[in-house]
Amino acid sequence: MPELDENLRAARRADFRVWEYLLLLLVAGLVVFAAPIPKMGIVALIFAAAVAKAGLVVRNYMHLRHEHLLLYLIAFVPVLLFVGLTLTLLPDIALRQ
Amino acid sequence: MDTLATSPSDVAVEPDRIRAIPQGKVGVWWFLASEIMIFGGLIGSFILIRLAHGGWHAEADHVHWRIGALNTLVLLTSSLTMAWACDAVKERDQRALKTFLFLTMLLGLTFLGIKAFEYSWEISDGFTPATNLFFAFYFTLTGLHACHVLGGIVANTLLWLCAVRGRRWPMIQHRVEFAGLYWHFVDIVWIFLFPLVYLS
Amino acid sequence: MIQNWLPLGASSFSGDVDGVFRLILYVVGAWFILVEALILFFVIRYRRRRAGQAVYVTGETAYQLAWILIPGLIVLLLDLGIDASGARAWGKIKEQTPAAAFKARVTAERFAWLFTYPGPDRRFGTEDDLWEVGTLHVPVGQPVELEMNSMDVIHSFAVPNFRLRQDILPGRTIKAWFEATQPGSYEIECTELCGAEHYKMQGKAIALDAKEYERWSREHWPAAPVRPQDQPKTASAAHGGNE
Amino acid sequence: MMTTAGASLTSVTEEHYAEPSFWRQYVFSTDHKTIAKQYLALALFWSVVGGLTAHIVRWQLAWPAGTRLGHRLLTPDAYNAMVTMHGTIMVFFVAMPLLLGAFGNFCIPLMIGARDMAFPRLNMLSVWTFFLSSLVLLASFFVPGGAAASGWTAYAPLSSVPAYTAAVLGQDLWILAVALEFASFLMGGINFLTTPLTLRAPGMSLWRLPLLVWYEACASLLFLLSVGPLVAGAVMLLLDRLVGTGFYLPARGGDPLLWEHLFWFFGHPEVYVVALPGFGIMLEILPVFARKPIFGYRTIVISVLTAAGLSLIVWAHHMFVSGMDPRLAAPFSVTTILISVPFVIIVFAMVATLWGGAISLETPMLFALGGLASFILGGVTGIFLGSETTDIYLHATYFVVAHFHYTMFPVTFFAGFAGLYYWYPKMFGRMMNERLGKLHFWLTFILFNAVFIPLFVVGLAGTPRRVYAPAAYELFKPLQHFQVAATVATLLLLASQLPFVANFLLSMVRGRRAEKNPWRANTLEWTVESPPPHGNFAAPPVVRHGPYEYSVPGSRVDWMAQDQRFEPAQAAGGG
Repeated sequence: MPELDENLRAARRADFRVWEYLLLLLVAGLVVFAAPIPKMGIVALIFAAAVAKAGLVVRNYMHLRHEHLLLYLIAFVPVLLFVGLTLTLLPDIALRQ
Repeated sequence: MDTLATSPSDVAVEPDRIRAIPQGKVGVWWFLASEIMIFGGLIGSFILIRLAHGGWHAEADHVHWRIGALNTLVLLTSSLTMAWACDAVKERDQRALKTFLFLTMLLGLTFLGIKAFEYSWEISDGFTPATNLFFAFYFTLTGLHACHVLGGIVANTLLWLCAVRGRRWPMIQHRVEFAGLYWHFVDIVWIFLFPLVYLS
Repeated sequence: MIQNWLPLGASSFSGDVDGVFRLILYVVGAWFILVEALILFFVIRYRRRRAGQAVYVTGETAYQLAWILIPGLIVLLLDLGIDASGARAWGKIKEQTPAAAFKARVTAERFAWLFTYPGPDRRFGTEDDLWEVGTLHVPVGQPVELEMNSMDVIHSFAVPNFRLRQDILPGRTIKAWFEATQPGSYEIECTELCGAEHYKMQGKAIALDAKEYERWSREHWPAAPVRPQDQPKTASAAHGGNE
Repeated sequence: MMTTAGASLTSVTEEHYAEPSFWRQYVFSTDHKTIAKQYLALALFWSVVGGLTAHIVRWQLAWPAGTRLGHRLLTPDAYNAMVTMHGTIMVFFVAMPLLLGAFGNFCIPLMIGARDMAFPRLNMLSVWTFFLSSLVLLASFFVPGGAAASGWTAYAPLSSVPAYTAAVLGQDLWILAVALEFASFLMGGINFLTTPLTLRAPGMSLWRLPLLVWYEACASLLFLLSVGPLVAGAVMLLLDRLVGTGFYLPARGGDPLLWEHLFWFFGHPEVYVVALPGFGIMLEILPVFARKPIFGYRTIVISVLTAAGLSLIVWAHHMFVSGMDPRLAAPFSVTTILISVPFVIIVFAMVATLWGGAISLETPMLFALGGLASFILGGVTGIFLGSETTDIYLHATYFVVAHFHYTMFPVTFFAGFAGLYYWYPKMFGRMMNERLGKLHFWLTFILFNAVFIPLFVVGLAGTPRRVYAPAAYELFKPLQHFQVAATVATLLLLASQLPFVANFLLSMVRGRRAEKNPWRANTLEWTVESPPPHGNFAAPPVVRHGPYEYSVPGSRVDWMAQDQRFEPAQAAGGG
């Protein structure tokens, strides 16, 4: 079944491409980490990189790209929720006197 | 609610796309949702307390970011092999499936090995969970994550054994995908732990 | 009627708290009676008597829904009213503290209250600090500012008559204030479970009118400063929780 | 955790329905009906223990140790342990296994026309994890130092520093037991959420789901979304105790307020995790015994989704005076009080369902109505505590105790009993005794109010809760006779459960055999034998309309099962 093989090879190539991007972002993060810029800037950039990495994995490796909206909701409502929780606690726990 | 007024009392089944999703997949995603909340709560607490203490930059200098980076590389690569295993399953390519599941297990074990070495190094340097709050969080976060990696390795091993025996193929087919979802989730958790713990 | 179950209010803001209480009481009281009466009436009025007595109403049409949505809307408006009045009183009690002439430190330690007064020089940690265990003497008609610390677990400083309650978290200095309006002796309770003897952790807030307070303070701060051996304990106890 | 993923990969296969061996049938069963009964048994056992703890606590409050009638051995620590365990047991080991474990497991697959849950083996794992957790909690009573004594809220540092309470091992076991309970209900929740999404019978569109299914799923969703941070918090708490990390210890840079937030972020939704299934049961029973469609089905569903969403952003109303930033109070007070709107709509929908009905007061209906009537008082008193200002005065008083018992008792016990009397025929194939049931209801209803009305009075006077000897305060000495009244009522309330116990046990052997549909109800569980066979439905039913089509004009009978076609009346008259 040659065309089956063909699909397989195509899929593998796609996954490998994603992995290359992940690697690129990892290196970028480390470069930023070493770069002589203010700490807050470093943290912001590194987190941008992490979010990008996570996005790549979720969309491609976890195929959320092809899934029903329901699965998006199941995945992202909790994320919003704990981010919201953390933000709400800022005045109480992070910025306490 | 359909009443007799609004619709004839008969099967009025609009195409139900939600019911069409494989139940196993929905279940795994719900499970991942609960895991997101657990790690989210822990990471949130870490960020909040860390901010309250002005960033803990001095304490954070005692973790070895090079090892962390290496482990990130290992885990990212294991995600690739896991993804390849899923591709293999889709194309019913048993040989590839065996290879890539095995590679994923191997990389997972490598990750744990490096982590164990790192722990022993830090502890011998006198940094334990009781040393200070940064290391308390460090060991809790990475330790909880390591347990999840271990769980993933166990799942992959079981599937690998099934693949080697070549039994129950239709059942494995789905399970490899679900194990993959879990494995990638564990990878994502690390993607965030790495900058949080090592680089900030 | 019911609000008479509350003990006598003896602080400048006990009126505000009781006011909000009364507002809520009337609002929810009315709803409570209405709904319970409806249920009782319907159950009696629509008991099954003959076959086919029930009417077929699905409550899906706008007209029918109005019967449950309009009450919901009314409740929404009443809620906002309650919120507004509550927020106003809260702001007065918890958010802005009036400039207080009279300051005292409250140190909670399982299972006792320690009260420290700055003395005539109005500064803590000095020679003339005075401390007493379990009793807090305050003048009537003056805002009293409390700086509260806990030495161990979470405690809660509560004086029912003052409508005052504030948890004390270890590791933080928590501020609270009140202004006694009537002389008298009022009970202080710990209302956060703090261990076996939690129930014994009580005290008295004694509000003295101007003349009485004058006499009391002259008793305690004659020209001579308080006995020195009290000093270190006072200072450390009062400061301990601040870090 | 991993076990969850591992087991959640199982799926319903055909051989799963072969008649199983004794062990697989009654002990390690994957049948949702057996699992429901196992949860039911555990819940009933724990309700006895919970009742006894209540008895000890109330006795101490009326006749303190040292007085003539007082308990001989009840030390302050033991009293705190009783209070702690009463709360823990009633919320986590009675309400949840009864309302979710028993009724959820039994009803969801039957009501949606499925042969079993989506992940039967995960379901079995869930009940056995709960069993394990029960053993751990039970053991904690008997370890040196006794059971946990830091309150069911386990506020740190009281709970995180072993030296602060007599219970050292007891507190550790408490944390372990609660963590296992969470794991168990997370597994259950994954089933409760996946099954109604993926295993609905043909024609069972989401808008045709019985309300109980909606409410059980909503409850599981809330639990799944809110419990995670507390699991993390519990891990930190355990490490504080065992390793000395100091996450909650200011001296080590930790923060006690963090625990309070993590706890209540879960603790408030948890109230709805318990309340929603209770409401779901009442919503199922009202239309059946009023012979009338539920009023505003879609509105009720939308309201509960709204309430669930809101319940995730109200938690800090438990912390108005906790020392948190006072600027947080107003917004949380607003969300808290706003949550009354969807509930008012749901309650009014229930009342409107009664209007124009043909109400017959069999025992299930009595309990449903009693639960509704009682819950309303719990709801309205919640406004006093939801308003940040009145909460300053009422927080941590007996007013709070009375309030949440008026919410939790109706949804747990009134709704729970309603559900038991209603589904007993389906569960055990026999009818319960009506006369005993009615007796049980009236005793329970009257005595329940007799217990907690006095506590409202005591609370309004400012009496703090969790106090070993309230009479130790001068201010509250005059109220002692209210405490005594509440205690006497409690003892009678406990005694008045005996008719139920007798009824429940005797009916299994003596009860009249139940036909398929003794209540002439519409939902699918009534279209199969009582009790339903393994695998429930011979062939998947085809659903033709919504679940509450009662007294349809021109119909031959006044009910119409969801898989039935409309049968016009031959001659005049009807069911």
